[in-house]
Order: sequence, then structure tokens, then C-alpha cells
Amino acid sequence: MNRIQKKLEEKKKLLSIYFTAGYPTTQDTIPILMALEKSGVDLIEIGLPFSDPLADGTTIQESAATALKNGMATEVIFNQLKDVRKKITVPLLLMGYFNPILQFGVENFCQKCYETGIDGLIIPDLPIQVYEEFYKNTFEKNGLIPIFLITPQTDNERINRIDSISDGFIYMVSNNGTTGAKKTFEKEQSEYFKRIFAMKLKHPQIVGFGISNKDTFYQATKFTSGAIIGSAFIQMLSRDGLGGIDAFIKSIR
Amino acid sequence: MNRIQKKLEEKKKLLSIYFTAGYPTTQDTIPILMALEKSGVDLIEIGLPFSDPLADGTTIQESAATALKNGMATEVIFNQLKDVRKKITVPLLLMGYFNPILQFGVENFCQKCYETGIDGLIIPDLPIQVYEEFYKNTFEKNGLIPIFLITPQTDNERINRIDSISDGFIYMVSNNGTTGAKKTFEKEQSEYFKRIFAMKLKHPQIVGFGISNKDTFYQATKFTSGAIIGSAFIQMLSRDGLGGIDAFIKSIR
Amino acid sequence: MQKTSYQVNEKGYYGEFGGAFIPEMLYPNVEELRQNYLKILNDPDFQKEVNQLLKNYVGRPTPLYFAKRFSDKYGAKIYLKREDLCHTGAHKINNTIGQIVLAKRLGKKRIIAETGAGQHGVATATVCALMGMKCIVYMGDIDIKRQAPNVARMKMLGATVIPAHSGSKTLKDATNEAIRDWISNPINTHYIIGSVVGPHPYPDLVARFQSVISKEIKQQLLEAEGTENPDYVVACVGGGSNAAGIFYHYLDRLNVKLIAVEAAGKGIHSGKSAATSQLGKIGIIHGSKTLVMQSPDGQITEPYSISAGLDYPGIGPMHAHLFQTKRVQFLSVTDDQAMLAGIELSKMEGIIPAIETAHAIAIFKEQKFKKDDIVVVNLSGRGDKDLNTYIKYFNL
Amino acid sequence: MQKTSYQVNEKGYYGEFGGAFIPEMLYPNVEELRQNYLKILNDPDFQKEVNQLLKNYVGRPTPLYFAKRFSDKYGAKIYLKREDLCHTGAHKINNTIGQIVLAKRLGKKRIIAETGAGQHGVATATVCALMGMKCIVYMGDIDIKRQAPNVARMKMLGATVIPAHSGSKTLKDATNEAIRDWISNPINTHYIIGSVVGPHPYPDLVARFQSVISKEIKQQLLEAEGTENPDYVVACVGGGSNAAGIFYHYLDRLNVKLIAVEAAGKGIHSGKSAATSQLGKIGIIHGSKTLVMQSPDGQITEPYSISAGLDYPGIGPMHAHLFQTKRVQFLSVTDDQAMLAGIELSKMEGIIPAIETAHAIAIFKEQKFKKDDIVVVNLSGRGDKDLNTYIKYFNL
Ligand SMILES: Cc1ncc(COP(=O)(O)O)c(C=O)c1O
Ligand SMILES: Cc1ncc(COP(=O)(O)O)c(C=O)c1O
Repeated sequence: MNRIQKKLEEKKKLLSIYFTAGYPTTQDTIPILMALEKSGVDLIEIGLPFSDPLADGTTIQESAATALKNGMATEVIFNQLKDVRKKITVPLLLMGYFNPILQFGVENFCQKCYETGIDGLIIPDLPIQVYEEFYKNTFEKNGLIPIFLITPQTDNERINRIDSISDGFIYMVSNNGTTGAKKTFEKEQSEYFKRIFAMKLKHPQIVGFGISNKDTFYQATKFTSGAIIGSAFIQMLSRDGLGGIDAFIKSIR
Repeated sequence: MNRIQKKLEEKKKLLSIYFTAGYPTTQDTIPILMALEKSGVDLIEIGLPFSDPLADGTTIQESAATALKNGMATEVIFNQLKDVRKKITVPLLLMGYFNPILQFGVENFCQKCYETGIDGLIIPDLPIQVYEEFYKNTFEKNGLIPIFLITPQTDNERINRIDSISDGFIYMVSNNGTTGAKKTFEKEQSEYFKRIFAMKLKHPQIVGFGISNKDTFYQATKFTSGAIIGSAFIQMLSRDGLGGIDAFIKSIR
Repeated sequence: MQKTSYQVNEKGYYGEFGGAFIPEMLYPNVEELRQNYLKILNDPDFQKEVNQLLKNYVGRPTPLYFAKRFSDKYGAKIYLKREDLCHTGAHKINNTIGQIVLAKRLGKKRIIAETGAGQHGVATATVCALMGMKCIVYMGDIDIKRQAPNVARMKMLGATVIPAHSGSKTLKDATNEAIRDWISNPINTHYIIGSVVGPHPYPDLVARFQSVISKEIKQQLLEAEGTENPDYVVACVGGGSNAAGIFYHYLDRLNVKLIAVEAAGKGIHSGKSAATSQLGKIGIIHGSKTLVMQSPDGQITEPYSISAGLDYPGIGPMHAHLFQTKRVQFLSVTDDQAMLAGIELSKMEGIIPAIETAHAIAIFKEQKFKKDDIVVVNLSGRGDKDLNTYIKYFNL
Repeated sequence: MQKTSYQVNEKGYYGEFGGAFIPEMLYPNVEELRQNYLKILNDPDFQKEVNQLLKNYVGRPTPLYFAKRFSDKYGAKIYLKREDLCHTGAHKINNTIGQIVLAKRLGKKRIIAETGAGQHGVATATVCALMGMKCIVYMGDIDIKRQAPNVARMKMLGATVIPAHSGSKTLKDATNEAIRDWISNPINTHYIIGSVVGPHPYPDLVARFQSVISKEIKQQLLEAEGTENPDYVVACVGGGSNAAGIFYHYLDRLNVKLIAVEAAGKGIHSGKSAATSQLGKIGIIHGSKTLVMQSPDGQITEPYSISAGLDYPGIGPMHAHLFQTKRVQFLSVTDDQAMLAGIELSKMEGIIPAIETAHAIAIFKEQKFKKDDIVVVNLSGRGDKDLNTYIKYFNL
């Protein structure tokens, strides 16, 4: 059983943190990972920076641009993560756009993930049909759990389909929009959370996009299994640096 | 017999001077006329300034613009010339574009000319057909001689026609172009002069456009009865003022 | 009673207007044109060449576009004749195409033109490039500065642009300079005048070349509405060529009402206006007897309009006659009214009109039409050349 | 052996290129479009509305003009398909007209678009004004500054222009921003993409709307030369929409040779180029698998061309397939070659081409044709928008 699956069995509201590899500096990847594990997060998504992150808001865009300018690259990430499993045990996901993975070679990429001890992949612009037709086997062979997104616009039929091909959790995009920290959620968000809850899917849902603080984390996880914080965490890093990680995580739950 | 006709009977090369009324200043009209008579010119053309003198080169254009800015106008000219025949006897022509005359009223204009003692009119943009059809009687009634132009492009038939409706001299435009001083004439000009000479017209020809000095005056009058100096005279006025008139005229012949 | 003719007579007059008040130096040129133009225009070979170019090069026929949203708003059936879609962006090229082919037949090698806004200059430079002829365009020094893009277009097209430094350094003075050039080059040069102005036969010549506009409308309206005849035809008037073209085939159809729109500038009586029919008196300008804005002393005054193509102190003699006989109703529209109409048409129909054209569009705010009235407006040109003026005016 | 199809297959691919590599957030929008577009496009009412607008508003058919002087110089029968005469000045409006009518049928109320040179932005703002729809155009901050006149046109037309501050602040980034807007407004908004790029069905949709170009040519060439088929068809390629349109009806006529011209910028191997077919590798850009200029690590690189409409780091998947199968010959032309061709066409034919278009014109200096070869070049747009660049380059 994969680390993600195991984590999902814990009966608590999971806190997942996203950060962009190479930001604020190239050397921060391992220190951030270790600080996050230490402060008790449940899942970590390592973002692979991309030149054209079209599902992302300004914060993540800018962190990616900085990371690329810092020299971050797929090869570099894997080098940095070589011994990560000697240091931390928290489930790790890579989150990246499809083109850099395609250039690295999907097969090669997945194998590297396996060797590194990565547990899952989030590739927002890899359509589920293409995944199923071409890459499912490769993912499975390398013990990688594919994470798919659903949004308030995803119809029930498609949600069921996504549920059926999922293996870990469903990444539930909180609202219509790109990534980015929000101060609070609207009524329509909680209705959406409730609606999905009522569908009683096979796989747990973790909410992403717009979670920034205790309040939004609480709202997002009322009817779900957990929530992902990305932009707000990156904003904190810009402001307080790595030293702020522990206080930030403690402030959420 | 009109003063112009009488002058044309003198067997000499006539020198005619053009100047723009109101240039350099509004007060200069009578002093210029008197100075010109005194230095012995044979004919004088008083230019009525016009806003859009499309047959004129830069020198006369600019003198007209200055004159208009100085306040020169048809009414003003006639006022200035009221007693001119008590002061000078040289034949006088008014030269002006048709529109200001039309606005003044052609009938009225011609009568004023008669009262003033003007001997002829040069209206470059009054076509001969229009003259014949509408204004011939008025001119004759007021003792005004119409002066018509011919150019190197005018064909013989038309030259004969112009000769037939002329009464004084024919204004022979020296070359293809607008008014303006030239340093010398080309071979084609003298051939044109000779060609017209050979036509043995009823009316004498006086050459205008491009005469500026002794040389061009000599060339222009070798086969004709005289020549008109305009731009070169105005340029002299700009440079030397009214005090330069006598020397200028003496330098020509 | 004899029927009034709105066409030029054999002497070159429209009623008391027209003629050829030119210095003798221009007589041979103008006479050559006068003697030959009808013969050449009636030559089937000439017609074929011109029509081919109008079709394959200019892009004729231009559409007759039913402006639905505008019609709904103003309560009439408003059609726009899309001269803005002509190559180079205005009706001006209908005339320059005709004249360049004519000039070729007259054996001319060198073309001169005047231009104000630059639209006629560009149209002339264009046809000269097409025919490999030398092209000189006179343009007021001030206009050169304020119409830089059109100057660049002319240069791209290989034309020489010569600044007119005299007078007010605008259109009137550029025309004077062009005429002076023609006086100096009487043999090899043809002067392509840009509107229905100048000495006979120019007004008639230009009107004939522009008449293709109303010729097409008859056919197009028949298809769209089952009749050749609109209730109203509307056009702006600078010199009057686009108006002449769209009125042409309707002049004798007295049930078609014709409206000409002049530029009132800052207001007819503001001293800054170009509404010649309202402010002008009979006079001579550029070789033609017509209505002219002038001082009591007969000095031609500088007109004013925000639109560079309308600030001409005269109108063509045909229009003076149409005004005098009341065949055409003359309206005038201020700078402000025109600018607002220009942006309204842009926002409602997706067509940015030339500011000249915007004057014609502006009448709908004031004139009332009946819901069934078919109103055809000449969309004489596109507004790209006027973007700077629009930008400044609306602070875009 | 099975005949190669050059059209999209039912899965949205041209050979191995195409597809819809989009985040789940866009799935409903793109899927709605995919499920409906063919049904709507085949609806006679839809076709009637689009065709009427193309005729009466856009000014179609555009002429097929035989460029005599150019033909004489280069020794071939050179025809220019005059898309520059379309309303707004380029072929782009063929697509926006189709898409706006489609958007109306899909019940959309709000339109977004990206633009580089501003030509597609203007064409989109235009059709939105025509239909009274809200219009938001994303444009790189740098492009906003260097294409000020087109920005003004969009504003005149009532569109909101939003600067893209991310990345290199040019077309690629404007496209990213438009996609982000669509993600944020999935229900009431239609995204009018400006070329044959983006996720399926966009490349097919845009190609179909542009295919009117070659449809007209077949008829026009038959009239002019007695055959529907030229020997060569030439077009420049940015994203590839004007090329797709002029190739469309000839794709399966293998005796018609097709030539695509890319921007080599300062030279293919100068590091400042946009010749995607030469420099790109298979990758994903803006939702489509195609040839993409990118770093070995898969970061999309900034292309360069003097022409704002050609400096896109990808080409449409249809073109990637046409390149791979060698159905189309890909050439490339440098800035300097294009600029010289642009001024040469201006001076010889009186047509100032867009700098994009000038790339297609430039091939005559290098490629040799036979005297009888019929070569049709897509004159995709006029050069008015590029005057500043021409002025600077040639010091006019
Ligand atoms: C678009 C447009 N409309 C109208 C005019 C006015 O000229 P006309 O009255 O001769 O049509 C001009 C002159 O430049 C113009 O460019
Ligand atoms: C005139 C013109 N031609 C060509 C292009 C390139 O686009 P495409 O390759 O989609 O035709 C553009 C883009 O702006 C353009 O404006």
C-alpha cells in the first residue's frame, strides 16, 4: 500500500502543502520538506516549475518564474530528492505541467519518481483519456498514484468516472478560478462541498485552490478529507522565509 | 488713345515693373509709383494681393501674404490711388486674381479704375471666353485694356485668337512655370521668342516671368517690345527698400 | 417649364457654377483633358481596364450593409455603403484608378496630386505604384506633421511628398502648389485632383468615376429591399466627391431625398467652421466658380474642422448648384457631434469611421426618420487614419 | 496503402498532433464546444447568418488579384488573395465572425480573446460590438506599448484591454491569461482563439472558418485561368490560420504544391527566430500537442520575429502534421528579407502588406518558378498596423 493511501486511512482532516521547487532559492527543496514534516503536515506536493503554468494564479506563476531563473529543472529536482526517503516519511507528490515531463520522457520520469520514493503525480493538463490510454500502466508499474481534479463545473457522470480511475484522493478544486489564496469561501463553495459529499464517492476528496488560513481550512474540510494550501504558503515563504514554516502550519490547525 | 497704346508706339524696348500693393508696407504704394516714374520705367503693374496666387512663385506669394497682413485690400488701393494721376503719367495696370475683383463687383471695379486713371487690367485667371462673353463691354466702357497671356504651350491658333481680342500688348510668359526671378534664359526660350516674332502679330509682345537683370532683359526684348520685372524687383525692395529703386532700374537698361 | 439638369452642361457649368477659371498656362493641359475625357471614358477598352481594377484590385463592389443595431436605435432602415472597405480605406481610390488609366492613355508619365488628410495622396501614390508612374504629392507642412502615418504610407509606395510652406500650410495651399507644379510641367504631367473641385472637366470627371457608388447601390438595394430607390441618401461633403458619387444616379429621381453634411467645426458662427454652403459666397477657388468661404474683400479664408478631409473652403460646383436649386438638403454637424457619432458607430456596429464620415453618421441624433424609411449613408472611409484624433478627444 | 488524411480525426488529432491537453477546469467549456460545433456549423441557418455577414459586413469575396508587375519581375503568374481588404484589415475576422455567431448560439454573453499584434483583438472587438457582447482582450504589456493604434481601435470598439504582466509580456502570456480568465468564467464566456491553435476542436473550428479563403480561390481561379488549381499556394505561418484557410480545399489535391513560410527572425540559428518547424520539438502548448520551441527541459522559449503576429513559439497541430508528412514545404524568411519584400510590393503593386504577409511575399527572391506556374499568395493583411516598424526600419 502506497504512503498516500495509508495516510488517507487516518481518520483526520489532512493538511497538504504545495510549494514550488526552487523557490525562494534552489537550495530550499530539502530544508522545506524537512520543516514541513517536522511541523506535522500530512502530504506534500512539490511543484515542478513551468514557464507557462496556465492553471495557476499570480503567486505560483511568480514563484515558478523565480525558480526557473534560479536554474531549477527536472533533472535538478531528482538530484536533490535522491536521498529524500532517508530523511522524511511524509507522502510526496510531484505536481507539474505535462510538457516538461513529456520532454523528460514519461517512462523515465515515472521510474525516477519510483526510485526517489515519490508517491503520486498531479499533472493538471494531462487529460484522463490520454492517461488511461497511454500512461496508466507506467504509473502503476512505478507505484505512482494519479491525482485527478474535479471542479464545481464537473458533472456527476464525469465525477463518477474520475472516481473510478482514481486510486488515492480526488483533488477537489474549490471554485472557478486559478490557484490563489482566498480570505473566505462563499456560500456556493460550501454547497458544492456538500453536493460532492452527498455523492459518497469511493475516494476521499481533498480541497485545493483558495485555502489560506484556519477559517478556509475549516470550511473546506467540513465535508471533505483535507485541504491543500499552496499560494498562501508561498506568500508566507516570501515574507518570512523558511523560519516561518512551523508557525504557519500551527496556525492552520 | 489709351496711355498704354501710346507708350507702345514709342520705338524702344519697354521696361515694365510689377510690385505688390501693400508691400513692404501699406504706405509704400504712392512712393514706389513716383520713384518708378522718376527713374524712367515705361509701364507699371500694381499687384492686388490675393490669398491664393496660384500663378505666382514664392517671392510674389510672400509679398502678397505680407501685404494682406498689412491690411491691404481693394478698397484701400483705390483710396490710395485716388489722386495718382495728379502725380504721375506713366501707364498703370492693375494685376489681380479674379475672385477679389468679383467680390468688389466687376462693374464697380472697372468704374473705379476709370475714375482713378488705370489704363489696363491683367487678370490671369479670367478666361478669355468669359471675358468676351461677360466683361468686354465693361472694360471698353471704362477705357480699360485687357492684357492676355500666352505661354510656350499656347498653340498658334489660340495665339491668333488672343491677338485678335487684344487691344494693347500681349503678355508673353517666358517659360513653363510660375513667376520668379531667373539668372539667365535657356535656348528654348529664345527660340520661343523668335517663333512668336515670326508670327507677326498685330499686337506687340512684352515678356514676363523670369526677367531679373540686364542680361535677361536684353534676351527677352531682342525679339519683343519689352519685358516685365516682378519678383526681382520685389526681392530688391526687401533687401534695399525704396531707396534702391533708382539704382535697380538703372542697372537694367 | 424645363426640367432642371443637375449634370454639367457643354460649357462646363452646373447652373451658374463651374467653368475653368485658370491662368493661360494651364489652358493646354485642361483643354487636352476636356477634349479627350468623354471619348476615353466611353471607350470600352478603357472601361474594361478600369472595371477590372475596381473589381480585382480595389475590391468592388463594396457591400451595402444593413446596420441592424443602429437602425433599431434610430428607428429607420439604415444602410451603410462600405467605401471604407476599398483598398487604401476610402472612396478616394475610385477616382485615382480612373484617372491613372486616363493619364496613361493621354501618354502622361508623371503624376501630381494634392492631399489634406493624406487619403487622396495615398490613393494616388497607390495607383502610381501600380502603374509604375512617378508620383509627387503636395501636402501642407502642418498636415504632414499631423498625418504622419499617411505620409509614411505614401513614401512606402514610392511617392515623393513635398511640403507646402505657403499660406496656412494645409489643403488649400497644397492645392495651390500642385497647380503651380502643373504650370511648370505642362507636357508630361497629369494632375489627379482629389475631389469634384477644380476647373472643368475635373468636377464632372471625378463625379463620373465616383458614380460607381450609386450605380452599385441601385442593384444592391433592389436585392435587399426590392427597390432601387432609398428614401434618403446621406453623405458628408468636403470637396464633395463621395457625395457626388452616391448622389449621382439619384439626381434625377426626385423622390429620393439627398442630404449633404458639412463640417460646422466649433459651430457655424464660431469663426471656426467649414460649412461652406452656409458661410460661403459665390467666388472662384482653384479654377472653379462655386461657393467659397471668403472675406468681404474676396480673400479666401481658412476653414476649420476637426476632420482634415472636410476643412476645405469651397465645395464642388455641382454641389453649389444642388444647394442653390434645393435638390440637396445641406446640414452641418459640429466637431463634437461628429466625434460622438464616430465612437457610437464603433461601439454599436464595429466600424470605426473616418471623422469625415462620422459627420454623415451624426445626423441621426437630430433628424427624425420614419420607421420604414430606407436611409443609405455613404461610409466614405475608415477611421484608422484618425485614431490619434479619436484617442486624444476621448482620452482612450 | 491508406491515403493520408490531412483533416482532424474524430479524437481531435492530426496524425500524432492535436488533442486537448487542458486542465479539468476547462473540460466542460471545451467539451461543450466539441459536442456542438459541427452540429452548429452544419446548420443552414447558421451558415446563412455567417455568409451574410461575410458578404455584407466583412466584404467577401475578397479579390484574387493578378499582380502583373510582380509577375513580370519574378517570372511566374503571381496572384494575391486580398485578405487585406477584409473589414479590419486581415483574414482574422473570418474566424471571429464565425465564432461570435457560434457563441451566440451557445448562449454566451461574454467574449475573451488574446492578441499579439492586436489584429485578432481588433477583429474580436469588432464582432463583439456588432453583436452587443462584452469583450475582454488580453494583450502582453509590451505589445500594448508597441501596438498602440490597435489598442486604441479596440477601445473605440468598446472592448476592455487587459495587460498581461507575466512572462515575457507578449502573445504567449496573453494567451495564458485568456485561458486563466476562461477557467475563472466557465459558464457565460466564450474564448475566441485567434489561430488554428489551442485544444481540439479549436484548430479544426478556426480552419473551417478560414477555409472560405480557398473556397473562393477555386472559383476565382477557374474564371481567371480556367482551372481551380494553382501550381503553388503560399502563406505565412504564425499560428497558421491564414495558411490553414488557403491550403484547406487543396490539401487533398496533391498536384497543388503548398508552401508555408515561417519567420526566421535574425536567422534560424541566431537564437532570435520563430521558425517553429525548424527549431521546435513535439510538445504541449496551450492545450495542444504540436511542434513547440522549447528548452531541453520542456520550458517554452520566447521566439523572436520583427513581426508581432509571427512570433509564436508553436504552430497549429494541423501544420505540424503537414510538416511531418511533407505535404507542405516549410520555408523561412528573415526580418530583413521580409522588410525588403514588404517595401517592394508597396512600390511595385501599391499594396503595403502586413509584415507577417511580407514573409510570404519574400520567397520570390529565393524560389525559382516556371513562367507558366500559377502561384497564389495569401495577402493575409494590410501593413497599416506596421507603419511604425516600416518607418523605423527604412528611416522613412
Ligand atoms: C473618408 C473621407 N470621406 C470624405 C472626404 C471628403 O472628401 P469628399 O467630399 O471629396 O468626399 C475625405 C477626404 O479626405 C475622406 O478621406
Ligand atoms: C496579417 C496577418 N497575417 C498572418 C498572421 C499570423 O497568424 P496566422 O498564422 O494564424 O495566420 C497575423 C497574426 O496576427 C496577421 O495579423
